Amino acid sequence: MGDTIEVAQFSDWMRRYAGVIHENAAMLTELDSAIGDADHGSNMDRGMSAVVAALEAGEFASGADLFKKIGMTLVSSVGGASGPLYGTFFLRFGGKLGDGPVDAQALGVALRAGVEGIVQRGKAEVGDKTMIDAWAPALEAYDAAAPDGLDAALRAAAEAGAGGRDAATPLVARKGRASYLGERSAGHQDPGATSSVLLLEAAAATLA
Amino acid sequence: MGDTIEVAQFSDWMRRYAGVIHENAAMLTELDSAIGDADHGSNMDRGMSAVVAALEAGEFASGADLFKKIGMTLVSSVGGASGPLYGTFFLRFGGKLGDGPVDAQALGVALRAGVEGIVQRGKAEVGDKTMIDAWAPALEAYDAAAPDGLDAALRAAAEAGAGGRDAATPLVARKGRASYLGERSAGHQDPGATSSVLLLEAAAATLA
Amino acid sequence: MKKLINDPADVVSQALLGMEVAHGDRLRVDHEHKVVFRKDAPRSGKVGLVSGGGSGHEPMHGGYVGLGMLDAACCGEVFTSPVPDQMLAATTGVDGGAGVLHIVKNYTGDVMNFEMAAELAADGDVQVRSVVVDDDVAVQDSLYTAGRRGVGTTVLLEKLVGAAAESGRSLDEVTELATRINGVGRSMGLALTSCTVPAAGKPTFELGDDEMELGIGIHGEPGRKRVPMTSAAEAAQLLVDPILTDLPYGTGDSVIAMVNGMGGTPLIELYIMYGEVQRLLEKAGITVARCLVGNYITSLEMAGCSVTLVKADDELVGLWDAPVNTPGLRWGV
Amino acid sequence: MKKLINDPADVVSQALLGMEVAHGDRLRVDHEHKVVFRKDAPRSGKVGLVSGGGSGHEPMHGGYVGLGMLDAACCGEVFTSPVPDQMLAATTGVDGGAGVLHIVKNYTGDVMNFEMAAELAADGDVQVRSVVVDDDVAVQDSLYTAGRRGVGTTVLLEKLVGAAAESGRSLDEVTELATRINGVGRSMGLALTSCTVPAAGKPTFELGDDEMELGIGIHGEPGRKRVPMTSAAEAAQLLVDPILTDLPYGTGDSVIAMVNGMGGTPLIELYIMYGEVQRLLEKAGITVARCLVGNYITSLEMAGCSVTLVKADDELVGLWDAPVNTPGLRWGV
Ligand SMILES: Nc1ncnc2c1ncn2[C@@H]1O[C@H](COP(=O)(O)OP(=O)(O)O)[C@@H](O)[C@H]1O
Ligand SMILES: Nc1ncnc2c1ncn2[C@@H]1O[C@H](COP(=O)(O)OP(=O)(O)O)[C@@H](O)[C@H]1O
Ligand SMILES: [Mg+2]
Ligand SMILES: [Mg+2]
Ligand SMILES: [Mg+2]
Ligand SMILES: [Mg+2]
Repeated sequence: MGDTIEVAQFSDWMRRYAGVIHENAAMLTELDSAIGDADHGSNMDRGMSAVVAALEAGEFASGADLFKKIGMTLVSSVGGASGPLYGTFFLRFGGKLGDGPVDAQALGVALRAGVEGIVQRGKAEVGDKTMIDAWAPALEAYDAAAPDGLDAALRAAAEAGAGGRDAATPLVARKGRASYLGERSAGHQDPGATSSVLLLEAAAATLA
Repeated sequence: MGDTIEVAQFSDWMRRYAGVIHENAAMLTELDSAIGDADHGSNMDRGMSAVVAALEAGEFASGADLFKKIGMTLVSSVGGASGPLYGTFFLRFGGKLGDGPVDAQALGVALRAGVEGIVQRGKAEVGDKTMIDAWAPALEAYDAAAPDGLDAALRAAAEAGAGGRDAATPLVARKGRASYLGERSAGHQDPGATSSVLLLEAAAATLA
Repeated sequence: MKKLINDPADVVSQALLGMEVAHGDRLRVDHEHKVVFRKDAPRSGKVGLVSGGGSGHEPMHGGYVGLGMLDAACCGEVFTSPVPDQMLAATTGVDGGAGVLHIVKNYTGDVMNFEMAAELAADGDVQVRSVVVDDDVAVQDSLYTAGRRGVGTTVLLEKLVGAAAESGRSLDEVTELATRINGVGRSMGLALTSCTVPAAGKPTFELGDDEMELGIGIHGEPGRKRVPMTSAAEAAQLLVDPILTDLPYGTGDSVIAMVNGMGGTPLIELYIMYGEVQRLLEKAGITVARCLVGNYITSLEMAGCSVTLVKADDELVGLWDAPVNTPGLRWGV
Repeated sequence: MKKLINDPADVVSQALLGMEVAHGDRLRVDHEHKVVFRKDAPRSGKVGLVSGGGSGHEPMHGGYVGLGMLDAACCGEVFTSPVPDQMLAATTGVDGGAGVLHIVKNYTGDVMNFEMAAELAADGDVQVRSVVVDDDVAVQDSLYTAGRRGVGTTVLLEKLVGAAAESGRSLDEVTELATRINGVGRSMGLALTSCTVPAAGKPTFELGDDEMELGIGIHGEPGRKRVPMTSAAEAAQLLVDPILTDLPYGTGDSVIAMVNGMGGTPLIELYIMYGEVQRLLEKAGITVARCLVGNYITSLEMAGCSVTLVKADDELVGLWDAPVNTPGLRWGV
């Protein structure tokens, strides 16, 4: 592992995430049963299988190319709230990667652009009990640890994301389907924050 | 209790039967759940409540009058298979009673006419697993014991009816709703035979 | 038991109150007799069509009253045949001088109660005929038994014969037509769950998560046999095969087909079933001229479905396409 | 889980195969995009109406495609919004030069996916407008939340706006009408049971025999709160009261009313509920001009029901009575 990321590692990240999603699909759907409509696991699983198929089918010269394809694939195959949100994330993320190797700082810029895409689409703020509750602290932790290198930054991001996910659990949802439950949404872990943390953990395991 | 039956005793019979049906409605419906459509108890209960209401409302000079009313009431309030069958039974039964007091032999003639009415309507034979399986042996036992008086005859009839009811339990139904079950009807007690035995038992308790 | 009712003993009369306000433009309800009348009944010179049976099969029969279908429907208690008084009120209420046809499903109770009503009506000199529908191939037909049940064909027959009566055919003609349709109608059904009769308060039968009941009727009774739960494709085969075996027609013929839900099966599954059924018919060389997919003859909230085929010729397709305006079936008007 | 399906992952595409053969006379199915088209789409000069959403609400939306209603419906996975590609295919497929209106139910996923599709369609220069239906009074509306869900009003709106589009109104007029109808539409629902999403394989929530969920949407989600099981009369009150409180109109007005089943509640109960609802409206001085009672916007096999009121004026009643010919709603033709 060097201090820059190759395209092949981005592919590994996505393959690993697809596997993790597949293993955790039932758990994610279970979380979505409590405060949603029992489909987050199957949505993400459908999307990431399509991503893996796209990886098999194509050659990607750059991270930018790769994530454009991935973003479009997710937008076109997931549906629901998570489709446009994850889709937009990867489209914006890829758009910032450029052509060359990606170092810790560049990855941080791309991640931030991705998350800004999610916010633009979904208009959620921290505390609304959505995936943003995982992403916002993750970005901060990433930036703080980026000087220590990719590995440290990604690990810090995953850990802070998990903390944000857990901090949102007692909250009452204000965005997404869980918001319809009102007070009853409190005490349940958010499915999208959960799948976001899985994505960060997969990044830590593959990109550094 | 003498050896002839007064109109008031006939009323008692019907009131007692109404009570017994009400107490056993759930059991009869349970039996009908296994091989029918889960309504025999509520059908009979609805009918016998209507009969009790008719008894409250009217004065009846003779058994003939009384049972004409009862038969019509059952036909008009029960529906299903049991409505026309019990209705016809009481219409034919009442039609044979005449005006005077009823002795054991006359009651036997009336019962036989009633059962012939059931057979005419329903075209069932012994062994088809219907109420006829209770009534046929009951009539025979009644006639055999009639020389010993009403009490003996009715007790014998109720006992033989119960025997017939139980003998039909292992059979495969050929008439009524239970016939649709084919082989699966075997091993279940027939609801109509069960309510018929209750009628005979109520007779033994009130008419002798 | 969880049901949106007020009193298990009062389900039918309260539903009729709702029907009356919902469909008062087309229907009239005789609450004493629990009879749903076409608003403009009796229609002078038109043969009156009366059907009825236990409630719990909605939209059948009350939902099939209206132009081009029934003139009156008698509503019994849930799964219990109505009583002769009801049929008599319906019969005299719809007779426009051309006589009345009783459309009776072959159940002991229904047959006997309609028989008694016909006897009473004949005394009052309304001309009454009757057709007994017995289309359920799950049941062996025999002289020594109660015979086959009347199920899905009833719906198609009421539509077809309704159109014929509307067009002015005589009582003899309408009766002949009804008998002919019954002769070419076959059905078979299955259940994934039991239903709960309100007055009984609990499910009529228990069924494991890996089982279904094959060869059911429409009264929530257990079926002919219990078989392992299976896929839509195999379930379709289990329903279509015995029908094809029994059909008095076959390759080269065309049919009106119905895939009917028992009340608790979502439409999305019924469409999957219809796709499977259609494929099997195609393989057997049978063309579907017209079809219905939906909940047309139900057993309360039971999950399951049934398949009905009625042989279609040009005359029947013409009658099928004729206008009908009822709460349960409507087109052309 | 007991369902008449072949593969939990393939429910939607297989149901579309069935729909296509059942309704091939009126509908065309784009299987690649899972879009149900009106057979004669695009109609030149007519504003195209496109709706869509997760599947599992049948007959909505695919069953509302046809003359006088939708031009196309996009079918997502069960309870999952369709993807922009689907909406784009539908939009370009129905545009007859007069532009296209997207009828969107207010769920984050639906709104975002339709938004992305509209952006893409605008690139290809189809004029696209959209109306977002948000009629569910169970949800507090607020700037800081996702807002109210779109539920029953969607059905009535698709019918009414469909008639307007059919009559040749412009995209502006049709959009204005849709917005106006949404403004006077209110709904509230309850559930007696959960449903089971095929891919999840087990009920979304568990509910005791003496409980119900009040304030549900249409995706099998738990409701706003869990309350004790009650009678039809009280259940009607629980649904109608919050609607009346929220209505931007009242005594003296008239409405189009719908008592809708969630898929697993028998029609006989829905009629009882309709009777109760009608009585409450009468007490509030509200007249029912037109009504629907049945399963029109469902949550698979969930037991329960919802009430929807849309304020009716002469114009809307005229649009309501205009001919419609879809698998799910048909009259006048
Ligand atoms: N407005 C939003 N902004 C950010 N994330 C959101 C928003 N709405 C929903 N989400 C996320 O999406 C997740 C649900 O995704 P999913 O179940 O796939 O979609 P749907 O809610 O359409 O069924 C939620 O757990 C939440 O984290
Ligand atoms: N043809 C027949 N002859 C005599 N008794 C019959 C016949 N058919 C049915 N029965 C009796 O009727 C009983 C069922 O009555 P009930 O449940 O009230 O009517 P239904 O079958 O219409 O629901 C059966 O248990 C049987 O004893
Ligand atoms: Mg979800
Ligand atoms: Mg019975
Ligand atoms: Mg019965
Ligand atoms: Mg969803």
